Parts: sequence; C-alpha cells; structure tokens
Amino acid sequence: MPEATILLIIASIVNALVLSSMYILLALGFTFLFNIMGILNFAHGAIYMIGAYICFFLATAVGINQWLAMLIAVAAVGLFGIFMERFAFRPFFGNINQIIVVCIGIITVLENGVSVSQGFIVQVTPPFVQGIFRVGIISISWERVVIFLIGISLLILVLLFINKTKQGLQMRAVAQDLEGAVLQGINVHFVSALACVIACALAALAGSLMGSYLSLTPYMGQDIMIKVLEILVLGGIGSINGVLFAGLIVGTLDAVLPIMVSGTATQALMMLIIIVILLFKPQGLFGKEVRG
Amino acid sequence: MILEIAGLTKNFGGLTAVSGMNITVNDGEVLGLIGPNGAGKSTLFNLITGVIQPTKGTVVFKGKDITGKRPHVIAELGIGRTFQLNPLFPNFTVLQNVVSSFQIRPRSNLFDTFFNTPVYRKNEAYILEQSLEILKLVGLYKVRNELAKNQPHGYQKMLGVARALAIKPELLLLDEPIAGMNPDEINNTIEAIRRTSQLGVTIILVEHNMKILEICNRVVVINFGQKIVEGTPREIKENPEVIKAYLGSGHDTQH
Amino acid sequence: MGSMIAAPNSNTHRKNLIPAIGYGAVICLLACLPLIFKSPYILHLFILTLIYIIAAASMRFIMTSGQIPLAHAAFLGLGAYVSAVLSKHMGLSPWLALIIAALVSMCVGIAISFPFARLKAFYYAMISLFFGVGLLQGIESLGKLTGGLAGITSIPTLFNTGSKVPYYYVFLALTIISLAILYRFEACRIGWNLKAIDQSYLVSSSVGISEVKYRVLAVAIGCFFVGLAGGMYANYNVTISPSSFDTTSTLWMIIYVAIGGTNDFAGPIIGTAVLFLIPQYFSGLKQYTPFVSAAILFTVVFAFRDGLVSIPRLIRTRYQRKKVKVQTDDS
Amino acid sequence: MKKISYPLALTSILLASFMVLMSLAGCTKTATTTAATTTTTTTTVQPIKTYTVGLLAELTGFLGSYNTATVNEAQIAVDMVNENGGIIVGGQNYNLKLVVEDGQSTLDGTTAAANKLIFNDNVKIIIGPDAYFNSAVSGLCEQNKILHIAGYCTMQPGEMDATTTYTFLGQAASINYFTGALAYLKANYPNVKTVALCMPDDGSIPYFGAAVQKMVEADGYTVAGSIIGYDNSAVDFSPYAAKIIATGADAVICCSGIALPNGSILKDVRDAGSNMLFVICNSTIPTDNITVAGTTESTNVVDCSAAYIGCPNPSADLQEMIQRYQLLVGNSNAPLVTLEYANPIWELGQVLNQANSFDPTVLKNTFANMTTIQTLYGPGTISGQQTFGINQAVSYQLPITTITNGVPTFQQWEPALVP
Repeated sequence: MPEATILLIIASIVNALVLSSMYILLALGFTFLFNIMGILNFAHGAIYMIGAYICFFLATAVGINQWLAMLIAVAAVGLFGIFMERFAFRPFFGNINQIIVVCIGIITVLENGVSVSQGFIVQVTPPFVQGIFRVGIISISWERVVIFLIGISLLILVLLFINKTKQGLQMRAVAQDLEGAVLQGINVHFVSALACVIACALAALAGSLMGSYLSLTPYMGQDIMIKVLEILVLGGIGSINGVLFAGLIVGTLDAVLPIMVSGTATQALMMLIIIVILLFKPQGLFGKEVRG
Repeated sequence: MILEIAGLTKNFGGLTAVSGMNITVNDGEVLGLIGPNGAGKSTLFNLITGVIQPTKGTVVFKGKDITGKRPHVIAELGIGRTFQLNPLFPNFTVLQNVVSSFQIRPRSNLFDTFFNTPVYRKNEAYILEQSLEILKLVGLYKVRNELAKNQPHGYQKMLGVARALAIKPELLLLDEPIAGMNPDEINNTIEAIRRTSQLGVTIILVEHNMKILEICNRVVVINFGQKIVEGTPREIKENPEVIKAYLGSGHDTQH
Repeated sequence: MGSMIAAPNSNTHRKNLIPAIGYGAVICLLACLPLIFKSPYILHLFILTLIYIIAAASMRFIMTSGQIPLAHAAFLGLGAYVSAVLSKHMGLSPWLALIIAALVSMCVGIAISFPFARLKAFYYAMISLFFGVGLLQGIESLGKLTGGLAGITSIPTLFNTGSKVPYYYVFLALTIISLAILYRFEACRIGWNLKAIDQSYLVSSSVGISEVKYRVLAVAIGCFFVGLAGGMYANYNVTISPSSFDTTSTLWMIIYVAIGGTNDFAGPIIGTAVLFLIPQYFSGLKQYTPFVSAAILFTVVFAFRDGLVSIPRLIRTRYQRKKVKVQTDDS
Repeated sequence: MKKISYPLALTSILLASFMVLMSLAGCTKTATTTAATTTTTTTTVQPIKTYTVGLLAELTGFLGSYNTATVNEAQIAVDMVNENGGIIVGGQNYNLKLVVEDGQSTLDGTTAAANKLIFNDNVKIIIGPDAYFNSAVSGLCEQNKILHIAGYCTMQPGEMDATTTYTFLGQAASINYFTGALAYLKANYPNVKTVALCMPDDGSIPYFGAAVQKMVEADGYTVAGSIIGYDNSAVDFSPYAAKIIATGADAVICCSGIALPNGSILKDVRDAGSNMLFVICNSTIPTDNITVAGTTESTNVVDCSAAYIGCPNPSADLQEMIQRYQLLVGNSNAPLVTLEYANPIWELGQVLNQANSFDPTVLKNTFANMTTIQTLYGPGTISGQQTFGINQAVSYQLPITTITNGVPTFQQWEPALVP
C-alpha cells in the first residue's frame, strides 16, 4: 500500500476521533435536555457559538489565559442555561411549536447580535497548545490530541455523574417516568434546570475548544445543530450509549465522506445513510422497543 | 362459534406475555376474561385486534384467518374494542367522538366526501341520527356537546363503548369497562352492556373485578399469559386455583 | 353545532351566509390593492406573501394529522427547482412546468411518506428534517443542472411583461383556490379523520381509520400545494438558490403557522402576512432588521399563546368579563 | 383539534389585511422620501444637489459582518468623491448619496433587494453585490436599463457575459487574483510541475474551475487529480487537507474562497506533516489567512491578495482611504477589508464626470469606451473580452506576498490583467 494511502487512512481515523468527541460532547447535553424535559433545544447550536465567542473575547480583548477564559465562558453559558430553562422552556412545556418559536427567537438574537457587535475581523481563539506531535510518518497537531483527550475525559465525568451521583440518578428517574419521579418527591424543576446547565456548559466547552481549532463565525452553530439532531435520533432517545455510538458514526462519516465525494454531495449521502438506518431501526440504534 | 384463538403466543424480548392461548367464543355469548394485573389480558386484546403482531398462533374470526392483520382491517371485519386508558379523542365533543367513529357502515369514498355529494350528505345525516341513538343507549345524550376530556372517568369509559358500537361490531372487546368506577356507575355500565348483548353482539370483556361475573355466560381465568380454568361464573367463584391466583398476586376480589 | 362536525351539510351553508359575505369583502379588498399601491416593489412583497401563505397553509394541513413536516421548505425548493429546470433547460412552458412541479412534489411526498408512516410524532419530524436537508444538498450537488449553491438564474417567467400586476392577480386567484381546497379538505370527514389520528392513532385505527392511508393523503395534499407554491416562486422570482429552502426556512414556516395559530385555518394566513411584511417595513434598519422579527416572535409567543388569531377571542372574553363584573356590581 | 370558527377566521383575516395596509403605507412613505432630494450645504455658495446611488450589500447572513465593513468603506469613498469636488453634470454640482439595501446573503434576498432598489428607491445606478449574487442583479439591470458595477464575480452564468451590457466589474475578482498568483508561480517556482486545485463547491467549479484548469494547463502544469471542491459550511476541513496531500502535488492553489476555509486547509495541511508550496489567491489579505492558520503553520505560502497595510503604498487615495477607515473604526492599525464597494464608487465618480450625464445608457457607453481608469489601487485597465465575452472588467496591479513562519513579506506588484 503506498504511503500516501496509509497517511490518508491514518489522518481520517484521527479526524474521525476528534470530530466524534466534539459531537458527542455537544449531543450529550442536548440529549439530556430532550430525555428529561422532552424539549428540543433548537438553540443549542447558537449556544455553542456564543460559548466560543465569549471564550474568544476573554482570551483576546480582555487578554486572560485562554484556559481560564474557557472556564469563565462555560460558567457564564451555564447560567444562561438556567435562564433559558426558566423563561424559554418551562412556560411552553410539551408544545413543540412554541418551543421552536422561542428557540428561533433566541437564535436570531444571538447570531445577529454577534454578527452586528463583532464587526468584520477574522476571529480565532489563541491555540490552547502549540506544536505538532510526530510518530514516524504520523503527524498530528497537539491541539487535536488535547481536544480529543478533554472530550473523552469529560464524557467519562458526565457518565459517572449520571450513574453515580444522586442528581444523576434523579435525572434518569425523571427521564424514564415523570409522574413516578414526581411521586418520589423529586424536584423536577431543579433536575431540568440542572440538565439545562449541563447541556449549555458542555456546548460552551465544545464551542471554546473548536473556536481555537477552527475559526469563529456567528453562524457556526447551524450545521452543528443538524449533527446533534442526527446523533440524538440515530442513537435512540433516552440512551446514553446510543449517543456515544451515534456520535462515533456521524463523526466518522464526516471525516471520511468528503474524501470520497466532492463538496456538497457529502451531506446528501450522509442523510441518505441516516434515513436508511432509521427506516430499519425506527427507534434508533439503542432505542427501546415500544410495547403495544 | 364466532372467534377461535389457537396457540396464540407473544414474546416481548425475554418475557412471554401470552403463551399458547386457546380460546373459542360462541355467537352471542358474553365471555369474561379475568385475571390479575399483568396476566396478559390487554396483550391478548391487542393481539386479537392486530395492534401488536403475535409471535405464533392464529386468530380466526367467522372462519376467516385475521392473524396479524392491520387494526383498521380487523375493525372493518366487525371487531370493535375499547381501551383501558384514554379510550377516546380528548379534544372532540362527546358527539364528535361517536360521529367520527362511524367509518365503516356507511362509508363514503374520498370523492363523495370532498365534493359533498348527496350520497355523502345522506350518509352523514344517517350517521348523525345513529350516533344520537347510541348516545341515548349508553346514557350520554345530555352531555353530547361537551368536550370528551372534561367528562368524568365513568362517562369516558361509557363513551369508549359507544365509540366501539359505532362500527356496528359483531364482536365487542371491552377492556376493563368498570375499572375505577363507583358502584352506581358500575350498575349503569353493566346494564348498558347487558342491553348491548341483547342486540345480538358477542362480547368479550376483560376485568379483574369479580363483580363483572354476574353478566358473563362463561368465564376464562388467565394468569402469567396462560389459561388456568374455564367455566361458568359459579364454578369459577369456588375454584381454589382462581382464589390462589388472586390472593397470590396480592389482589382482593372486591374492588 | 354537533351537526356541523361531520360535514358542513346544507343547513350550515345557510348558517355561514354572513362570513361568506365577509370573505367576499376581504377578497375584493385584496383585489383592489394594486389600484391602491402603484409601486411594483410593494406588489412584489404581496406576491411573495401570497406564495408563502400557500406554503404555510399546506404545512398546517399536514400538521393537523399530527405529523410535523420539517422537510416542507425542501419541498418548496423541489417544486421551485423542478419548475425552473423544466422551463429553462427543457424549454417547457412555465405554466406546464408549474403543474408538473406540483405533481412531482406530490409524488415524492407520497413516495417518502409510505416508509416514513411507520415513524411516530418526534421520529417523523426528525426523519423528515433529515430528508429535507438531504434532498436540498442533493439538488445542490447536481452541478450545472441546478447551479449548486449559486442556484438558477434567468428562469423563464409566466408573463413576459415587466409589470407585476398580472402576477398579483393570477397568484391571488391561485392562492384563493388552494386555500378553498385545503379548507374543504379540513372541514369534511377527511379532515376530522386526520385530527382523530393526531389525537390517538390507536383509537382511530380501532374504529377503522387507516392510519397510513390518511397520513399519506395529508402529506400528498400538503406537498402538492407547497410544490405549486415553489413553482410559482421560481417562475416569478426568476432566481432561486438552495439557501432559501434550508432548515431555517422550514422552521420559519412553522413559525408562520404557530404565530398565526395552529388550531385555526386562518392561522398561517395571518402569521405569514404579519411576519413577512412587518420586517419589510423596518428594512430601513439594515442589519438590525432581524431583531424586529425576533421581537414579534417573543411578544406573540408570550402574550398570545394560541397565536394571533386568538386576539379577537381574548378581547371578546375580556369584554364579556367586564360586563359580568358590571352586572354583579349593580346587584 | 378545535373546530374552525368562521367569525374568528374572518376577523383575523381582516386584522391581517389591516396590518398589511399599515406596513405598506409605511413602505410607500419611505419610497417617496428616498427619491432624489435637494439639500443646500452652507459651505458652498451654489446649492449642491444630491444624487442617490443604490448599494446592494449582504448586511445579514453569512456575509453580514464582512459586508458591514465594506459598506463603511463605500461610505468613505462617497465622502472622498464628494470632497474632491463631487460630480459635475451639465454644470450642476452634485454630491453622491448611498441608499443601501440588504441582500441577506442569499440569491433570492439579493433579488428582492435589487427589486427594492429599482422599483422602490428608484435608483439608476447599482453598486454591488458581493460573491456570486450578481446573477440576481445583472439580468434585472439589463431589463430596466440600470448601470450595474459589481464588487466581485465568480463567473457563474448570468453574472457577467456578452448579454449583460449594463454590468461592469469594478473590482478585481477571483480570476484576477488567480492570474496574478499563476504568473508569479511560473516566474519564481520552476521546480513546481504538478499542482492541486482547491476551491469552494459553490457551483462555480464548472465555470471558474474550468477556466482556471485551462489556464494552468496552458502554462504547462499538470493538474493532480480533479479539482477539490470543499463544502463551505464544513465543520472540519482536515479531510480536504488529507485529500490534497494524497494527490502528491508539488503545490496546491486555493482559488477564491474566504479566509476561513483557506486558512483552515493550510493549517490542516501543515498539521498533517506536509510542507508543500501553498498558493492562496483571493481578496482576503495575508494577515487574515495567517490568523486562521496560526503562525507556525503559515509557512511556504504564496499569497496574491488585495493591497494591505505593509505593502508599498500604491496610491495616495488608498492612503487617504486607510486613514479615514482607521479613524472610523477607531483603531489606528485596523486593516482595510477589500474596498469591494469603495473601488467601484471611486470609478463611478470618474465615469459620471466624464459622461457628464446620469443616463445609464450614456454612462455605460462611456465606461465601455474608457481603456484606463484610476482605481484606489492605482491605474486600472478595462479588459475581460476573453474571460467574460465583454470588455467591462477593471483590472489593476495586485500585491504578491510570501509568508514564512507567520511573517508576510511583500515581493512585487503583479499586473493581474483579466484576459
């Protein structure tokens, strides 16, 4: 096999892993929110974007260390999550149309707000780590390695949180059966607020990381949003494993398809694959079978 | 003999909800299916009406194999049913519920419906008067123009029966018709069921409330997806296995 | 009122004489608009509004069956592209292309909704969303035929006059016809069966309503009209590009419906008129214009939960409550 | 589902039509006011009339922030024209005035905006739009006899060809930058034999891509693989980088596109361990590409771009422009964006003065007959017969810059003449 091909394969594997870890980070929060409150937060992508911009702003304009900037961004957006849960989601519980209206409102404000306020500068968050990591013919930028490691470790943390802590168990209880959880005396509002915070925080974190790895645009959230939905549905609602697995699939497709077909055809092919999978497994890959 | 169930089995992944069920139902009788919760009664109904597909076994209705047919096809063949939970269209009025349940006899095709032809108008007029008849029969005439979701539990159950009657069924499956009703509601319901069966409709009803036995000609007791005993209400009442089944599952016989 | 539910049969026709006159008045008013507003640009806005009204109304029709068609903008695009390609590259008459566009859109709708009918509410919404994105990207990746991201330009127009007045009247007529047909579908038993399926597919199938048949029917009708709207759009606007049929546009269509009011036939009409025209009025604000739309969204969604159509009802109830209060004060 | 109530529907429809009337009343009002108005300025004795010119920019959508900046430049250009004596037509002194409409970064939005400029604002001259949106405007302008000076062009059908006689290209477009880069490459990198071509998959590949490929092969290079079209909205560009490296070419030429994809691809190519010659030819200035790619990654790069701060000053006008722009944005070293609207306006001023008329047909003939014109980047020539089939594209010298370890060094001016 010629070296070029080997390099291509290796590069694709690396890209697949890095992208997947980002997608999974984003999708986890989103899936939380959906499982627990049945809310499709269409503004998730916009929140990812705003996270990235806050981090960028703190790291460049204010000029603090970008790791610190990232933490602040995560915290700030987490708080915004509480706000959203209280004023955007709770009032419209269970009405998808109104949720869509509110989310589009939020998206419009955030995207155009950023677009108007930032003016035209090409914006990139300063890299979190420099340099390139070389082993033989393989060569990866440390940045990607770090992003991947952070992604993985956060996944583990989140999974531990869901499975080990009291709040995590409450979340799963609420996700499985709302009435039951209420009868158990679980404070649903608290749980859902918590879910919102986690969702937004994870989104902000992913945003900050990607903001240094790619560059920022006010509309960077829109395409990510579709990816997140793909992962949610493909994985099957209410299944964390599903999210991990689907994230890996979507990430891999995204890393490999562009090499095979040109430009815009990739998305079409991607959707075709996902639709076919859904038709064979209507409940998603890890979704539970509904009892008649 | 109107319905014949042979070796009907349904597995959900691991657990077996119904296993090797054999039941025959005679014309015009009222057959009671009793058994504790989770015994597989509702699953049996869903299997008969095609809501879920059986793993194996056959269902034969009037000598016609209807195993695994789509629910609306089975309804057209004349099997009506009620549901244990939310048995109606909550956002329709009581009358609208019944009227929109008239789908089969008569049925107007899309052309007539869209162009509002005389045929369609005739059908609708007939349906309207029939619906009011049925509402009188089950005693919901006075609340006919109120929203179904605002009705008390008993009324909703009765409306379920009314809706099932709207398809002019030859076989009627009632899923816990008196569950959670107060005594006089129970009496009304039982009265209504009796009148319905006098119209010549064969009825299968599922209950775990023993009080239903008084209108059954024949009773089948099932537990863990299997038939335990079968016989007249009196025999059943004395049968030790039945009592064991009920006490075993921690249910008291009087609700 | 019970008698009205199954079908507006003879007596209801008499009952609706006054509204009928009212509708007539509105139509006359709309017909006079070109005489009131001479500016071609304003007619341009009107024409686009009419097109989007058809799209939104057809979307709401599908939604009555409990399916949220998140591919609807993509179908608008499909109609537009089919009509554009046929009339530009194949040299068909734009009128013929218009009809074919509607039919193609309907056929695609039927083709996908048979397999998709297995999927219930949320999964249907999502799979249709993915189909929409895929369809659009597919169209985009067709190279010279569809011009990719840059779209198709100089599409043959329906009339070769520069004036927009004929477009306005023709499209007004098409809109009224489409709305009338959709209205009839909704008011007759078909519409009621769709609503029944929406409320409980178990119960409706237990009385003999074929879930698949009616869901497919709803999608077919909806897609036909949205395809028609797409064709109108292409042959009027002479330029089309994928970016105006993407997911965001679908969500905006849902917003047109939701802001107007989902439960009312007039909902999408009002929602579209308000949300499409008011921002145009503020277009002087340049890059700040989107905030106007956002403001409208928030106001409506927080102030009138059931959409703009509920405003008169709210006023009426408020008024009645006052009257009651006065009476109680007297006694 | 609630039953449809007729009175409700009726009242609501009336409500809707009422709101429509309201808003449209508003529109008409603006329409009447935005027509040419007369103002007297105290500075001069003789009253100076104002003449309204339409500017079609993508103020919202994915080009929003970029165009907001270029519109600022355009405003400065207008001020400069006015202060240099304005326009004199028939002895009467005019000041230019801009009316800006938003094309929302979509073809349809641009069509709507063009309609508004022509039919609502009643302008006779349209500057812009950006990117590949000319196709929405050129036809309309031809139909209604409106002078149209585009700010960019990706050679999509309908943007600019023999049929669009009222359309001019007032600003270097992707083809100019490519011409410049290719000439420099040929002169200075003899050891480059095979090149990979990379450009956004925005539908221009069959046209611009084909033209580019022809020019490359005409200069004796072999194109490695087929043209690599990337999805502008891709989340991650590294797959394309991998694809580029896999072609094994000596150099990659990123034609057109903006800083985000080009810089990202550069970054990813370097991260993947390849040090191949990387040629960027687009209007975004080198520093932007460096910002996206990162300093360590931006090395062994040849960049043919718009003039930028740090390259030898081509003209006093540009110096003036830069100072005013920095004053406007309040940043003493803010780089210019691209002048994609300012330059056309600057040229328009000369055309108007030379034609001594506001009649678009006269203007168009004058413009078409001019062989040279003064641009903000220095002297410009009008050509394009071979590329566009019509001699109405303004070309001027472009700066060639090489980048090593994130440091741009100006090499030379390249007369990037559109064939």
